[in-house]
Amino acid sequence: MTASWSFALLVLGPLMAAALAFVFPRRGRGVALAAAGITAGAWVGLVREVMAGGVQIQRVGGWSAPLGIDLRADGLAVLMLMVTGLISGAVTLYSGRYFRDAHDLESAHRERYFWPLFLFLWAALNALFLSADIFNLYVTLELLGFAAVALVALAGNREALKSAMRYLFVSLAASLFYLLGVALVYGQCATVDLTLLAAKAQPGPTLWVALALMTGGLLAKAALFPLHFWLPPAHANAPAPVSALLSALVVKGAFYILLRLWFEAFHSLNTPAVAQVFGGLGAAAILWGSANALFQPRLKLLVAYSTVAQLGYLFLLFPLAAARDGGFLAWSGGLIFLAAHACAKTAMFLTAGNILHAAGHDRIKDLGGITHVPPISTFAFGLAGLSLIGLPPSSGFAGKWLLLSASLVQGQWWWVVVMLVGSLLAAAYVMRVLTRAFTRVPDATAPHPIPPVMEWTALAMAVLAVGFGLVARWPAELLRVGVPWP
Amino acid sequence: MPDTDHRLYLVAGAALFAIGFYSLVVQTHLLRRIMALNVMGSGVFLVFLTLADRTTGSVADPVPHAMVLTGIVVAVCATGLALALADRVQAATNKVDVDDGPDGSQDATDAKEARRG
Amino acid sequence: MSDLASLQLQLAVGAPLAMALLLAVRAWRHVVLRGVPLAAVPALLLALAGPVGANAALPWLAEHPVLELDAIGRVFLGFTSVLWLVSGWYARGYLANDAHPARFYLFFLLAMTGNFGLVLAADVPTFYAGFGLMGLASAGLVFHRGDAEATRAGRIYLALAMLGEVLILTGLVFLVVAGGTTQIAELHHGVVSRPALLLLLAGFGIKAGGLTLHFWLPLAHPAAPVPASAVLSGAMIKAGLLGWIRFLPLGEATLPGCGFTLLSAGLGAAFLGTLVGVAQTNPKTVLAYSSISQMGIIMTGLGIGALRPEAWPVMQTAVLIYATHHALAKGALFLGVGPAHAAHTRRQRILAGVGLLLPALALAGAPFTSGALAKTGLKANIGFLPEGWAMALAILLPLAAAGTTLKMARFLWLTWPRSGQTTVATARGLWLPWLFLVAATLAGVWLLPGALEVLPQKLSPEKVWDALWPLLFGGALAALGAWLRRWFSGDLSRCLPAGDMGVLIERLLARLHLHRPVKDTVHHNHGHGLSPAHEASPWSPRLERAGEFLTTLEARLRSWPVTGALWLLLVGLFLVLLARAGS
Amino acid sequence: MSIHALTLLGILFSSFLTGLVIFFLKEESHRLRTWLNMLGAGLKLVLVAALLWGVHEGKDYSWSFEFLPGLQLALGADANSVLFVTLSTVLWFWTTLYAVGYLEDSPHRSRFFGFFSLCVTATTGIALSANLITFLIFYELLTVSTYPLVVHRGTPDALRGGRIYLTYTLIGGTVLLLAVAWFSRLAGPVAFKERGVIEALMATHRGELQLLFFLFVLGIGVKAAIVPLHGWLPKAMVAPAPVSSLLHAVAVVKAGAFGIVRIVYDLYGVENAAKLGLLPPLAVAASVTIIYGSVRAVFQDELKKRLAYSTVSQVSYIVLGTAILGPLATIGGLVHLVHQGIMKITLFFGAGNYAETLGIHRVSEMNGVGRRMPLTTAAFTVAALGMIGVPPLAGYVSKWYLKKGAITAGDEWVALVLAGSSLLNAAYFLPILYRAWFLAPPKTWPREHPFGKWETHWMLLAAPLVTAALVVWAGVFAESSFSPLAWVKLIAAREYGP
Repeated sequence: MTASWSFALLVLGPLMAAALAFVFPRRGRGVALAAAGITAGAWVGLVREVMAGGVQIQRVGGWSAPLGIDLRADGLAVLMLMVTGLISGAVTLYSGRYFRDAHDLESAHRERYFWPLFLFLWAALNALFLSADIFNLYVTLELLGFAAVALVALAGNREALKSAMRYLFVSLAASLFYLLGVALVYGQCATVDLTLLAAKAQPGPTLWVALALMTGGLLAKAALFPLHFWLPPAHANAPAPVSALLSALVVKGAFYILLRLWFEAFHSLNTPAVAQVFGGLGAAAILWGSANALFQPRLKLLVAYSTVAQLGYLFLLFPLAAARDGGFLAWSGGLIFLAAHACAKTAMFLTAGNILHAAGHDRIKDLGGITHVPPISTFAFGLAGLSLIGLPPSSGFAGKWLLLSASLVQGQWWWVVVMLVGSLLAAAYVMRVLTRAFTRVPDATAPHPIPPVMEWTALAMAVLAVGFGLVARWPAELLRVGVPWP
Repeated sequence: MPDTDHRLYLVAGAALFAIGFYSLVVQTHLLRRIMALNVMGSGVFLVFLTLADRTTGSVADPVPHAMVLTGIVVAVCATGLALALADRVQAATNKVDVDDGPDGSQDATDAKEARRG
Repeated sequence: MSDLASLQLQLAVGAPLAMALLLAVRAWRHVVLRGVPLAAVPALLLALAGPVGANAALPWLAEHPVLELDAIGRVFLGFTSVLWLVSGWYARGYLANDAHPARFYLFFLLAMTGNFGLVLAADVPTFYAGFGLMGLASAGLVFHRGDAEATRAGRIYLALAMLGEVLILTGLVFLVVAGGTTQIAELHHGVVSRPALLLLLAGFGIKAGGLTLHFWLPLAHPAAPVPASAVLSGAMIKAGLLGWIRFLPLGEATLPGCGFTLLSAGLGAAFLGTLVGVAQTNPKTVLAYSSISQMGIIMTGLGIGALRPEAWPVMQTAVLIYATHHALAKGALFLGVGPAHAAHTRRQRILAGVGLLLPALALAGAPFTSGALAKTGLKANIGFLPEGWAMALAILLPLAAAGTTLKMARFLWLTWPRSGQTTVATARGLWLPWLFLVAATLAGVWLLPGALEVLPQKLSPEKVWDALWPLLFGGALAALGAWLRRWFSGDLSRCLPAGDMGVLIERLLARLHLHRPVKDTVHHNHGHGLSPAHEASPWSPRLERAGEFLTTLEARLRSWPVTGALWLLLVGLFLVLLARAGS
Repeated sequence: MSIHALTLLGILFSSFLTGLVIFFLKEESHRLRTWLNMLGAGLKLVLVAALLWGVHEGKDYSWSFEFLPGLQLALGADANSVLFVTLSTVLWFWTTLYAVGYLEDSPHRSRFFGFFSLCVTATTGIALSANLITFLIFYELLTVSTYPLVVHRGTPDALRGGRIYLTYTLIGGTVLLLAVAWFSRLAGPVAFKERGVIEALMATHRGELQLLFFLFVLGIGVKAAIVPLHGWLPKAMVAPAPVSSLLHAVAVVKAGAFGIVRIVYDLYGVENAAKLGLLPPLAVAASVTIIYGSVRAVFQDELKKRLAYSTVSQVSYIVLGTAILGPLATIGGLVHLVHQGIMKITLFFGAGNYAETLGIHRVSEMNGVGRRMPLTTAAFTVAALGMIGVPPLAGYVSKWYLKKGAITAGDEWVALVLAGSSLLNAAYFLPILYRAWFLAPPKTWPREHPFGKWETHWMLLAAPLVTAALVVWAGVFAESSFSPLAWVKLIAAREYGP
C-alpha cells in the first residue's frame, strides 16, 4: 500500500511543485523545500517496502503490460532515487541563496524560471528511474533533456546559450536514435516492457540494429568519450547549481537506461566483446578527460572535464559486471562509484559557484589571490577531490576498491592499470586547484562575502561524498534486491 | 499486404532519418538544424507506423500509434523549445548560424595563458 | 664485593663527570675551576689503595658489574691519574689568563672521565663509552686555541678519532658475538674472530699512533695547550695500548699475522719518528714524534706477545713498565716546555735544565733510569722470537734507543733555557706541578709489580753497557748534526713537515675538491617572506606543449562533423559486434 | 562496546575532534586554540599510557566495523603498534607545544593546527590499524593531511615542495593500493598477526608473493624515503620546523618505516620472508640508502636539508634491522624507530630555534651560535652525537644491536655499512658542532628576534630540552626495564616466539 503512495508522490510531488512554483514565482524556494520533504518521506516508505518485500511493481491505472504503464522499484532504482533526492535537496538549499545575488540584476528573473524547471527535472528523473519499459524511458529521458537544456540556457549569456543550443540538438538527435531503436524492438518483440523483453528477446538482425541505435543515442546523452563534445561547454557555462544537477544526475539518467538495456532487457545479447568495447571507451574517457582537465583554464571547465573522465569509470562496470565470478562486486562497485561521483561533483560545482561568487571569475591561475579567504569552500573542494581521486575512506575509494578487486578476481588487469592511472591524473588536476588555495599573494583582493548557507551546503555534500564510503556496505546490500542477474 | 511495401516504407524511414542526421551534422544554420531534427523524427515515425502493420490482421496494432502520437507531441515541444532558444541565441550573437569554433569553452583562446596557472 | 670498594670505583669515574656537569651552573663555575685537579684524586687513591678485583655494579644500568679494578687496570689507572692530576694542577697556572677556561676544563674533565672509565671498564659497552667520550672530548682540547693550526690539527684528529672509534666498535661487536658475552674478563674463552682482530688492530692503532695511522698525533699534540698535550701524549695515547692488551687474545692464541704486523709497524714507527722528529723546529712536535717512536717500541713488545703466547706474562710486565715510564717522562717533558720558556733567573734556568734533562735521559734509556729498566725488560724477552727476528730486534732496538737520544738532544736544543730570553709567559703555578711530575718520573716506575724482579739483571755491567752505548751513539750523532748545522742552514721541517703522511692526504683531498663551494642561491623565502604574486607554471615546458596540443586536438574533436561521424561509427561498431556475436 | 575498544577509539578521536573543532575557530582565538591542542594531546597521552599498561598486561584490544561487504575497518593494539603509537603521541605532545610557540602571530594558525591534529590522528591510526585495508586508509589520510602542512607558508618554494611531496606519496599510495587489493584477493581480508599470515600460500603462490612484497616496499618505501624514492624528503624541507619534525620524527617517514616493519613481521612474517628470499634485496636497498643519504648530507649547507638527508639514511637503519633475520637485528631496527624519532625531532627543534630566533638557515651561518643559545645548542649537540652513535646515547644502542644482529646473522658486510655511515654522520654533524661552540659569533645575526628572559621563547626551549633528555635516558638506561629497548625486546620475543 505505502509503495503505491510512494510511487505516486515521488513522481507527482516534484511535478506538482513545479506547477506551483511556476504559478507562484515568489514561493519557489518554499515549494521546492516542501517537494524535497515529500519525496524524502516517499522514498523512505519505498525503501522500507523494497528492503522488506523485494521488487515493488506499480501498475498505473491497473493496466498491466504490454498495454499498461508499469512503474517498478528495485534496489538499483531506489539507490538512484536516493542520490537524486540528496543532490536535489542540496541544490534546493543552495539555490535558495544563489539566485539572490544583489550584484546581478537578472538574477531575480532567473530565479523565477529556475524553480519550475528544476522541479520539473527532478520529477523527470524520478519518473525515469521508476519506469519499467523502454518507451517510458524515452519519454522521461526527453523531458529530462528539455529541462536540462532550459536550465543551461538560464545563465543567459552568449556562451551559455550557444552551448545550450548545441546540447539541445545533441539530446534531441540522441533521443531519436533511441526512439528508432524502440520502434524496431517493438516491431520485433511486440512489447516494450523490460522484464518481458528479457524473456522474448531473440538475437536477430532487427534487434542488433535496434540495440546499436539505442546504445548510440544513449552514449551521446551519457557523454561517453568520444561523444562528450557537448558536455564541457554546457556544464561549464550553466549556473553553478545547474551544473551540479547536470553532472551529478542528468548524465547518469542515460547511463541508467544503458544498464537496464544491456543487463536486463537484452542481457542475452551482452557478449564479452561488447562489454570490452564499453570498457575500452570508458578507459579512453578516463584518460582523455583527465588529461584535458589538467590543462583547462577555468575551474568549472576543469570540473566538467573531470566529469567526462569519471563517467568512464562507470562504463568499466560493463566488462567487469558481465563476468560470472565477482560480477556483483563490480556491479555494486560501479553504482557506489556513481553515487560517490554524484555527491563529489555536486560539492565541486557548488564550491566552484562559491569561488565564482567570491572572486567574480574562476580563472584558476588567478585564484591564488583569493581562494584562501573562503576556507570552508576550499575545504569542501578538497574533500570532494579526495573522493574523486579515490583516496580512502571516501566513497570514491569504496567504489574503486570493489571495481579493482573485481578486475583482479577476473584477471582483467588492464582495467586495474587504467583505474590507477586515472586516480593519479585526478590527483594531479585536483591539486592544481588546491595548490592555489595555499598560494599566498601579497595583494590579495578582498573577496565578495559568500552566504554561509552556500558554503555549508557545499561542505555537507563533500562530507557526504567522503562519509558515504564508511557505510558503503548498506547500498551494496540494497543493490542485491532485484539485481538483474540472468 | 506483401512485405515489399514494408521494406519500402522501412527504407524510406531510414533514409529520412539518415538525411536528417546528415544535415544536422553539416548544416550550421540553426533553423536548418531544427528542420533536420524534424526530418529525422518523421523518419522514425514512419518506421513506427510501418511496424504497426506487422500483424497481418484486419486491424493494425494500436500501441505504436499511441507511441507515435506521444512522439509527435514531444517533437512539437522540442521544436518549440529549439525555436525559442535559437531566437535567444540570435539575439545574443546576432548570428543565425553558429560556427563550431570556440563554443563556450573558449579552448583556443584561453588555453594558452591558462596553462601558466 | 664490599660497597666501599664499589663506591671508590664509582667515585673515581664519577668525580670528574660530576665536576664537568657542575660547570654548567654559572654560579659554581669559579669554585669548580679551582678544584679541577682534585677530580683525579679519587682515581689516584683507588690506584694506590684499591683492592684488586673490586667491582661496581650499577643495577639501573646493567645487571652485570660495569667497573672493575684488575692488576693491569691498576697500573694504567696509576700513571693516568697522576698525569691528569698534575696536568690539572698545571693548567690552573697555564690558563690563568685564557679566554674560555670553562670550555677547556669542561672538555678536560670529560676526557678525564672517559679515560678513567675505559681503564676501569668491566664490560665492552662501558669501555667503548669511555673510549668514545675521551676521544671526542679531547678534540675539544685540540681545538681550544682556535687558531688556524689548531683548527687544522683538530679536524684531522677528529677525522681519525672517529674512524678509529667506528673500527673499534665494529671490532668489539664481532668480538662480543664470537665470545657470547660483553664481560671483558670472559671474552677470550670464545674463538678468535679474524675480522675483530683486524678492526681492533687498526682502530686502537690510530689512538696508539701506530705506523701509517700516526700522522694526526704530531699535529694534535702540539696544537693543544701544554697541559692537554701532556695528557694526550702521556695518558690518552696509552688507551690504544690498553685496548690491545684487553681485547687481543694475547697469551691465549698464537697470532702470527697480528704479531708481525705489530712488530713491523712498531719498528717502522720507531724509526720514522726519529727521522721526521729530528727535523722539527717546534719542541712539542719533536716530543710528539718521540711518542710515536716510543709507542712503536712498545708495540714490538705486544708483537712478541702475539707471536709467542707463552711469553706474554713476562712481556706484559715489561710493557706495563715501559708504558708507565713513557707516560710519566713524556708528561714531564711536555710540562717542562712552559717553565723552560719562562725561566728568567739563573737558578730557574738551572732548575729547568735539570728538570728537562732527567726525564729526557730517562726516555733515552740512560743507565739507572726507568727507561733503562723498561728497555731491559723488553730486550730480555727477544729470545722468545724466531732467529731472524731476534737478531733484527737485538740490533734495531738499541738503534731505536739511539734515535730517541737524538730526538731528546734535538728537544733539549730547542727548549734549553737560554739567558736573556724574554717571553711574556709567566710561569706562576707551573713549577710545582712540573717538578712533582719529574720526581714521579724518577720514582714511579719502581713501584710497579715486577719492576724489582727485572732490577738484578739490570745491574750487571754488560747490561749497563747495553744501556749506555746507544746513548753515547745518539749523543755523538747529535753532536755531529749540530756541527753540520753550521754549514747547512735551512728549515728541515719544510721538506719533512709535521704530520708527514697527513699532509700528503690533505693535498690529495684538496685535489679531489671534496668540499664543494656552496653555491649561494637566494633562499630568502625560507623565512616567512611572501612570494611574488605570479608563480611559475606547474608544468614543465614539454608538458605545456603537450597540453596545447591536447586542447587543440580536443577542440577539433568537438566539432560537429567529427563527432557526427564518430557517432555513426560507434553505432556501426556496436552493430558489427552484435552481429558477430549473434552469427 | 568494551572499555578497551573505547580506549582505541578515544586515542584516535582525542586528536581528530580537536582538529575538527580547531578548523572552525577564529584566527584570533589563540588561547582557546592552544588549550584545545594541549588538551587533546594530553588526553591522548593518558589514553596511550593506559593502552601501554594494558598491552603489557597482555590484555586484548580490538575494535572493528564492516564498511564494505567483507571489508573490516579494524583497530587493534599489539606490542608493535603500541611502540609506534607511544612514540608518536609523546613526540606529538611536545611538537604541539613547540608549534604553538613557533607559529605565534603567523597567519592561518587554525588551518595549520587543524591539519596538524588530523596528521597525528592518521599516524596513530596507522599504528593501531589491525589489518591491511585499515592501514591503507590511514596511510592515505596521512598523505593528504600532511600536504597542507608542507605548503603552509604558501611561498613558491613551499608549493613546489608540496607538489613534489604529493607526486611521490600519491604514486606510492597507488602502488600500495594495488598491492593491498591484490594481496586481499590472494589471502582474503587478513588481519596483521605476529609471525605472518601467509604460511598457507607459501607453497602455491611463491612468485606472486615475491612480486607483491616488491610492490609493498615500493609503495611504502616512498614514505620511508628509500633511495631512489626519497626525492620528496629534502624538498619538503621548506615546511615550518614543527612540520619538519613531524614529517621526520613522528609521522610520515616513521609511518613508512613502521609500514615496512608491519609488512615484514606481521603480514609476511620475517621467517617466511627469509624463506622467500626477500630480505637480502631489502637489506641491500637499505644499505644503499644509508650510505647515499649520508654522503648527500655531507654536502648540504642548508641546515634543514642536511638534516633531511640524514633522515633518509637514518630511517633505513630501521628497514635494515627488519631486513636481517634474527631477534638482535629486529631489536636494533625497532628500537631505532624510537631513537631516531627522539633524536631527529630534537635536531629539528634546534634548527627551528635557530631559524626563528636568529634567522639562521645555513650551517655556514652557525658560527658561535652556541654562545648565543647555549641550551638549544646543547640539546642539538646531544642529539647530533646520538645520531653519530656516541655512547651512551640512544643512537649508540640501536647501532650496537644492529651490528650485533648483522654479525650474528652472518651478514658481516652490514656491520661495515653501519661503520661507514657512522663515519659519514660524524662528517656532517661534527663540523656543525665545531662552528657552534668554537667559532666566534658574528657581530649581528641574520634576523634576530628577541625573546625576553630566555634565549628564546620558553615553548621553543622546553621541547628540545625534554627530547634531548629522552635521548640520554633512552641510551643510558637502555638496559633498565623502563626503556624503549626493554619494550622492543618484548616485541622481538613475540615475533620470534616458538
